[in-house]
Amino acid sequence: MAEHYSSFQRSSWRWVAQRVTAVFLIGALAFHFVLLHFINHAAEISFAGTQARMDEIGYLSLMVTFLVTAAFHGLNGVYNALVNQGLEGTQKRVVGLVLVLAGVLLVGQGTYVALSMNGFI
Amino acid sequence: MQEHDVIVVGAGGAGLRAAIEAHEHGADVALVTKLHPVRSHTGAAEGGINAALHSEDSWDLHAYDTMKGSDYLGDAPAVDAFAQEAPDEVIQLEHWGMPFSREDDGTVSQRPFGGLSHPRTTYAGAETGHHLLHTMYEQVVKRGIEVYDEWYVTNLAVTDEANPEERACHGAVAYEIATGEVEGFYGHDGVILATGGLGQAFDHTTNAIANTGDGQAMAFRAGSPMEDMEFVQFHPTTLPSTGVLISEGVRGEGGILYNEAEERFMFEHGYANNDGELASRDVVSRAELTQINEGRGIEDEYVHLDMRHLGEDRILNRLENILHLAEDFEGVDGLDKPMPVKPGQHYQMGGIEVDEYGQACIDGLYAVGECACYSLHGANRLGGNALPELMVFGARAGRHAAGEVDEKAKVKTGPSAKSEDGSIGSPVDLGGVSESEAVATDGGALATPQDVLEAAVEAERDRVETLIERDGINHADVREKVQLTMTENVNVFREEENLKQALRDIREAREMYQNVAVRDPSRTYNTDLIHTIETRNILDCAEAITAGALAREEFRGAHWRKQHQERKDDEWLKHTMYAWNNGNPDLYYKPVILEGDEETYEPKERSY
Amino acid sequence: MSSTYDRGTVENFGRWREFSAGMWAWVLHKFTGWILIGYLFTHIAVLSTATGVDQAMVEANEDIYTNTLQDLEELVIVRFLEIGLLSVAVFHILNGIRLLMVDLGVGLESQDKSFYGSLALTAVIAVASIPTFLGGVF
Amino acid sequence: MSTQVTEKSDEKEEAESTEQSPGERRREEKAKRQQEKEAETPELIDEADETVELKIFRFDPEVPDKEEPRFDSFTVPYFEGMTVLDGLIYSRDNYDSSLTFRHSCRQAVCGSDALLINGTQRLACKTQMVDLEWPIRVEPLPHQDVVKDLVVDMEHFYEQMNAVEPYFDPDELPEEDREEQKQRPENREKIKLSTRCIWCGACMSSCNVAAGDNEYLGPAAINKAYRFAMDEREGGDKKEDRLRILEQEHGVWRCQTQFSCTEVCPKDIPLTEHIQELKREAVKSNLKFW
Ligand SMILES: Cc1cc2nc3c(=O)[nH]c(=O)nc-3n(C[C@H](O)[C@H](O)[C@H](O)COP(=O)(O)OP(=O)(O)OC[C@H]3O[C@@H](n4cnc5c(N)ncnc54)[C@H](O)[C@@H]3O)c2cc1C
Ligand code: HEM
Ligand code: SF4
Ligand code: F3S
Ligand code: FES
Repeated sequence: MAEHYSSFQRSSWRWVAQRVTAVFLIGALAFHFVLLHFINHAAEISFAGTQARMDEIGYLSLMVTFLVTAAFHGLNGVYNALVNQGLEGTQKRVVGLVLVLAGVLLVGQGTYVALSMNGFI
Repeated sequence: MQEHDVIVVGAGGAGLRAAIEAHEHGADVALVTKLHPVRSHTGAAEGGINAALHSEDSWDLHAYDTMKGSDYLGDAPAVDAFAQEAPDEVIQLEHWGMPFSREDDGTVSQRPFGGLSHPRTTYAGAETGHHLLHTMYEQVVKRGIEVYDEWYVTNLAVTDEANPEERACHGAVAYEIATGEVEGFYGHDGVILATGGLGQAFDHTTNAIANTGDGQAMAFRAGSPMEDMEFVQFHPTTLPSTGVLISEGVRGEGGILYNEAEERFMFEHGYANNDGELASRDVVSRAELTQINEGRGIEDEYVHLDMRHLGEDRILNRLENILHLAEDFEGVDGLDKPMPVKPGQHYQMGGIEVDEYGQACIDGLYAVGECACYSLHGANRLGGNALPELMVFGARAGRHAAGEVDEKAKVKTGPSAKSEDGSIGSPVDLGGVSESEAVATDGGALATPQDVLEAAVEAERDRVETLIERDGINHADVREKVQLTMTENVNVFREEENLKQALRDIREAREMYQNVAVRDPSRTYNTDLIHTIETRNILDCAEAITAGALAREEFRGAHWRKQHQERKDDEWLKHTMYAWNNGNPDLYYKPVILEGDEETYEPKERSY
Repeated sequence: MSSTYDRGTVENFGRWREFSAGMWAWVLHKFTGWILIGYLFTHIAVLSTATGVDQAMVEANEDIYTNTLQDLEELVIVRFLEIGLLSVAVFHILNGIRLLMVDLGVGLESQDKSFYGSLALTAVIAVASIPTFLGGVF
Repeated sequence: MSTQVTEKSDEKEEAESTEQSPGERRREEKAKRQQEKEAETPELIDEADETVELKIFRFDPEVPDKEEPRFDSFTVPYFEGMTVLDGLIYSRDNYDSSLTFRHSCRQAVCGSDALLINGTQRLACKTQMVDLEWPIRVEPLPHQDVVKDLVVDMEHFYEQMNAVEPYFDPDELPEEDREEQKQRPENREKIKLSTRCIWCGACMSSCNVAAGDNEYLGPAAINKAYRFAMDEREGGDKKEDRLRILEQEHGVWRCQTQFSCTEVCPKDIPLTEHIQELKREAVKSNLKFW
C-alpha cells in the first residue's frame, strides 16, 4: 500500500467546485421549482410561455448556467461515488471518460434546446 | 532463522528505547514482541515521568529522593546514572514530539509527586505512558526498525556451562502467534529483554493480562538470578472487579475512605492519625486489608472511596477521567455513589539481576524496564520513577549492546557477587518438578552459536507439539490457583505461616502444571497455547517472590512481615538473590552499594 | 494463517441495520443525487421536443412540445412522480446544506439532529406541495 | 479436544427464554434507580443467580468443525460491573479454551479488543453489560479479514497508519542541549484529542468508504496526520509535506462525512471534524499556489 504516494493527485479543486456549484444550485433549483410548479403550474406550460421566458437573455443565461453547474455537480458526484467504492485503473478512466462525454452531450443538447426555445435556432 | 545484531524482546517503553538507541549506534535491530508495540502496558501509566529539569532542581536531589524512597536498598551506581540521565531522556522525548502538558510560556509542565523534594514529575495530561509509548513507537517507524509483532518469545538460546557467568546468550526462540511457526532469532551482539511486569502472578492487579513475567522467568531458567523479588508494590485504590487503577489524585483532592460501618477508618482506627488517606501507599493498603480481614469490608471484599463531598464542579474539573473509569469499568457513577476500591498489585521492584548497563551475568543477555532489577527502586519505587527508568536504562543497554560502552560496570552480577548464603525454610521442594525442566540447552557441548539456537528451537518445537498433542487439564486452573494463593498469602501482609502455605500451593500448582494440555488443536492464533506457556512463567515468578519474602525477616519498604516489624539495617542491608541452578533454586545475598559518585548514602529513617 | 475468512459483500451489506444517522444521510444523499442527475438527463430529453417546432402549431398551442408536456401532466402517475422529485430535491438541498455546514466545521455535534431535521422538513414540504401538484388531474 | 460449547451452556440457554430480556430488565432497573437517587436505600437486586448469554462468532480455518463460521452461545454468571471482556474471559476459561480474542490492558488503553458488539464497534473491556441488550452478540470487526474467532487481520490498518509518516519531524530543533521546543498551551490543547488514539481500528471498521476503497487512508491515519500537521513545533515546511500526503486521491477527499467513525471512537476523538479541518487546510494551502 506504499504506492499511495504514486497515485498523486491534488483533487481539492473538484471538491471545492462540488461545494461551490452546490451553493449556486440551492438557489437555482429552488427558483426553478417555484417558478415552474408553484407560479406557473407545470400542467399549463406551453411552448409560447417557455419562449416568452427564454426570450429574456438573463433567464436564458441563468438556465444555461444552471444546466452546466448541475451537469458538473451531478456527474462529478456520480464519479466520486463510484471512485469511493473502489474503482481503479482502467475502469476508473473509462468511467471518467464516459461521464465527461455524457456531460458534454447533456450540456450541448441542453443549450441547443434552450436556444431553440429562445428562437435563435 | 532470523539474524540481527541485537534482538530486543518486548516493545514497551523500555524495549522501544533500547531498540532506537542500538539502531542509532549502527546496530541492526529487531523488536520481537507478543503484542503489537502500541498495545504494551506502558500505555497505561498515568501520572508522569520524573526528571530534574528546573534550574533550581538538581540530579543529586532526585538521586537522594530515589535512594530514600528505596529504603536504602538501591545501588548507588544505578541511582546516580538514573538521576543524571533522566533529564536528557525527557528532553529527548520532547524533541521526538511527545505532547507534554505546557506552561503558559510554552515550556513543559512539572508537578509535585509523593516522595519528591521538588516538583519534577513531567506529564502529558493523565496519560503520560500512552504518549510516551506512542512517541517512541513513532520513532521506531521513522527509523524503519524491524518489528516482529505478535511473535511470542518462549525461550532464550543460552549455552549451559556450569557457571552462569561463563554462559553466553545467542538469541531467542519465538513462536509466531498467527501461524504457529517456531523460529530462532539469532542476535550477534545479544538479546535485550524488556518484557515488563508480572502482575498476573496475582489475581488482582493494575497490570495487563499480558504482564506474565515471561522475561524474568526465561532469564531465570537460563541461569540469571532474580533479585529482590519480594518487593512488590501494592496500590491502595484499584477497582475490585477489574483492578483498574484509581489515581492517587482522588485522595490528593480530598477523597475519603470508608468501611462498611461508614467509619473513616484511616483516622478512627488509628492507622495514620496525621495523614489519614494520604499516608503512603503501603500504609493505606495495609489499613484497607485489615478492615476487610476483620470483617468491616463491604461484601468482605472492598472499602469505599468517596469523593461526592468534593462537589460536582471540582470533580468534573480535576477528576473527570476517574468518573469515566469508575463508570466504564465498575459501572459506578462516582458523583452518585462512593467507588469501591481495594489494594491491588501494581509494580514489581525486583527482577532479573543486571548491572547499571542492563547486563545480566550471562554474556550477551540484557534486561531493561520493569522485568529488570538494576537496584534502582530497591524496596519501594517512587511514583513517576518507572518511566524515566525505561528511558535511561533502555538507552544504556541499547548503547552497550551496540558496542559503544567501554567502561566497566560497578554493580557486580552473577554468583561471584555473592556475599552470604541464605536460607528460606521452605516446607516443600522448590524449582523444577521433572528432570526435563532442568536444562536450558545442551550448549556446553555445542560448537557454534547457530547450533545452540537450533537446539533451543528444536526443544521449543517439541514443547509446543507435546502441549498441543497430549490430553490434560486447562492451564487456567493452575493460573487461578497461583493467583489466589499469592493474593491470599503473599499480599500486603506477610506472615510466616501464610508464606509457607503459598509455597505449598505453588508446589502443588507446579505439579498440576505437569499435566496441562492445550485444548485448541489449531496452529492459527492459538492463544490457549500462549497462555499455557505464560502460566509456566507465572509459576516461577510467584515462587521467587514468595521465597524472597519468606527469607527476608524485616520490614523494609513495601515488604512487611508480621513478626519482624522494623527495618534491620545491620542484618538486612543486602539484596535477596534467587538462582535457578538447573532446577534446584538457591537463595543467597549480595551487598548493597551505597557509595555514589558524589557522596555515600547514609541509611536514614524513612519518614515523610 | 493460510486462509482467512473474508465475510464478503453480502454480510457487509447486511449491516445496514446498524447504520447510524450520518450513514443514512450519506446513503440518502447519494440516492437523491443519482435520481436528480438521472432526472436531468430525462428532463433535457423531454425538453428536446422543443427543437424544430413549427411556429404555426405554436400559435395554436398544438406543437409537439406543448402536447408532450401537457399529455404527460395529465397522467396521475406523473403528478405523483413530481411530488417524489420535489421530495428528493428538497432532501438533497437540505442535507446538502447540512453537508456544507459540516464542511465548514459548523455544528458537527448536532449532525444527527440536523439530519433528522432535514428529513422532517422534507416530509412537511412534500405534504404541503400535494395540493399544488395534484391540482386539476382528478 | 472438542471445540464445541459445553453442554452445560446449551441447557442454560434453553431455560433462558423469558419474555423480557435480562438486559432490558436491568436497563429499566438502572433507569429506575437513577430516578430514585434521593430515596434512602435503593433496593438491591439479587444478582446472585443472574446469567447473561453471549452469542459469539466462531471461525477457524484449520479446525474442520469451525471452518464454516457459526455462532456459539455461552451463558455466564453476571456480576455487577461486568464488562463484555469479562464475559469473554469467563467463557474461555470455563467453557472453551479455544475461544480466541485479543485483549491485554482491560482499561481501554491498549486498543486490542475492538469488536462488533450488538452491531456496534466497541472495546469489549469498556462496555458494561448492563448497557446492552441481552443476549449479547459478539463478532469480529467488520470489513477486515477474520483470522480466527474474534481476531481480525490488522495488517492493513497498520499499513494505513504508517502511510502518513506517523512520526514527529520538526524543521529544526533548539540549539541548547537540554532545551525543549516551545509549544503554546493552546496549541497543545488543539492536538490533545487527536493524540489519544489507541489504534483500535474501530473507526476504520465502521467507515463505509474505507470498506469500499481499500486504499483510503481512513479516519485513524488521517487523525494521526492531523496530530502532527497541527502541531506548531513541526514548522511550516513539514506541514506542506503532510498536507500533500493527505491530499492524494485516497486521502481526505475520500471522506464522505459519514460520522460513524466519530460515533464509535472509544476515545471520543472528533474524527470527522479533524478530517474536515484538514480538507479546508488543504484547500487553503492550494489556494496559495494559484
Ligand atoms: C496502571 C499503571 C500506572 C502506572 N503509572 C506510572 C506512572 O505514572 N509513572 C511511572 O513512572 N510509572 C508508572 N507505572 C509503571 C510503568 O508504567 C511500568 O513499569 C512500565 O511501563 C513497564 O514498561 P516495560 O517497557 O518494562 O514493559 P511493558 O510496557 O509492559 O512492555 C512489555 C513488552 O514486552 C512484550 N513481551 C512480554 N512478554 C513477551 C514474550 N514472552 N515474548 C515477546 N514479547 C513479550 C510485550 O508485548 C510488551 O511489548 C504504572 C503502571 C501501571 C500498571
Ligand atoms: C440544489 C442544491 C444542491 C445542493 C445543495 C447539493 C449538494 C450536494 C453536496 C454537498 C454534495 C456532495 C456530497 C459529498 O461529496 O460529500 C452533493 C452530491 C451530489 N449531488 Fe447535489 N446538491 C444540489 C443539487 C443537485 C442537483 C440539482 C443534482 C443533480 C443534477 C445533484 C446531484 C448530486 C450528486 C449525483 C451527488 C453525488 C452524491 C454521491 O453519490 O455521493 N445535486 N450534492
Ligand atoms: S481514532 Fe478512535 S476508533 Fe480510531 S483507532 Fe483511534 S482510538 Fe480507535
Ligand atoms: S466514517 Fe468514514 S466517511 Fe469520513 S466521517 Fe468517518 S471517515
Ligand atoms: S483490553 Fe486493552 S483496550 Fe480493551
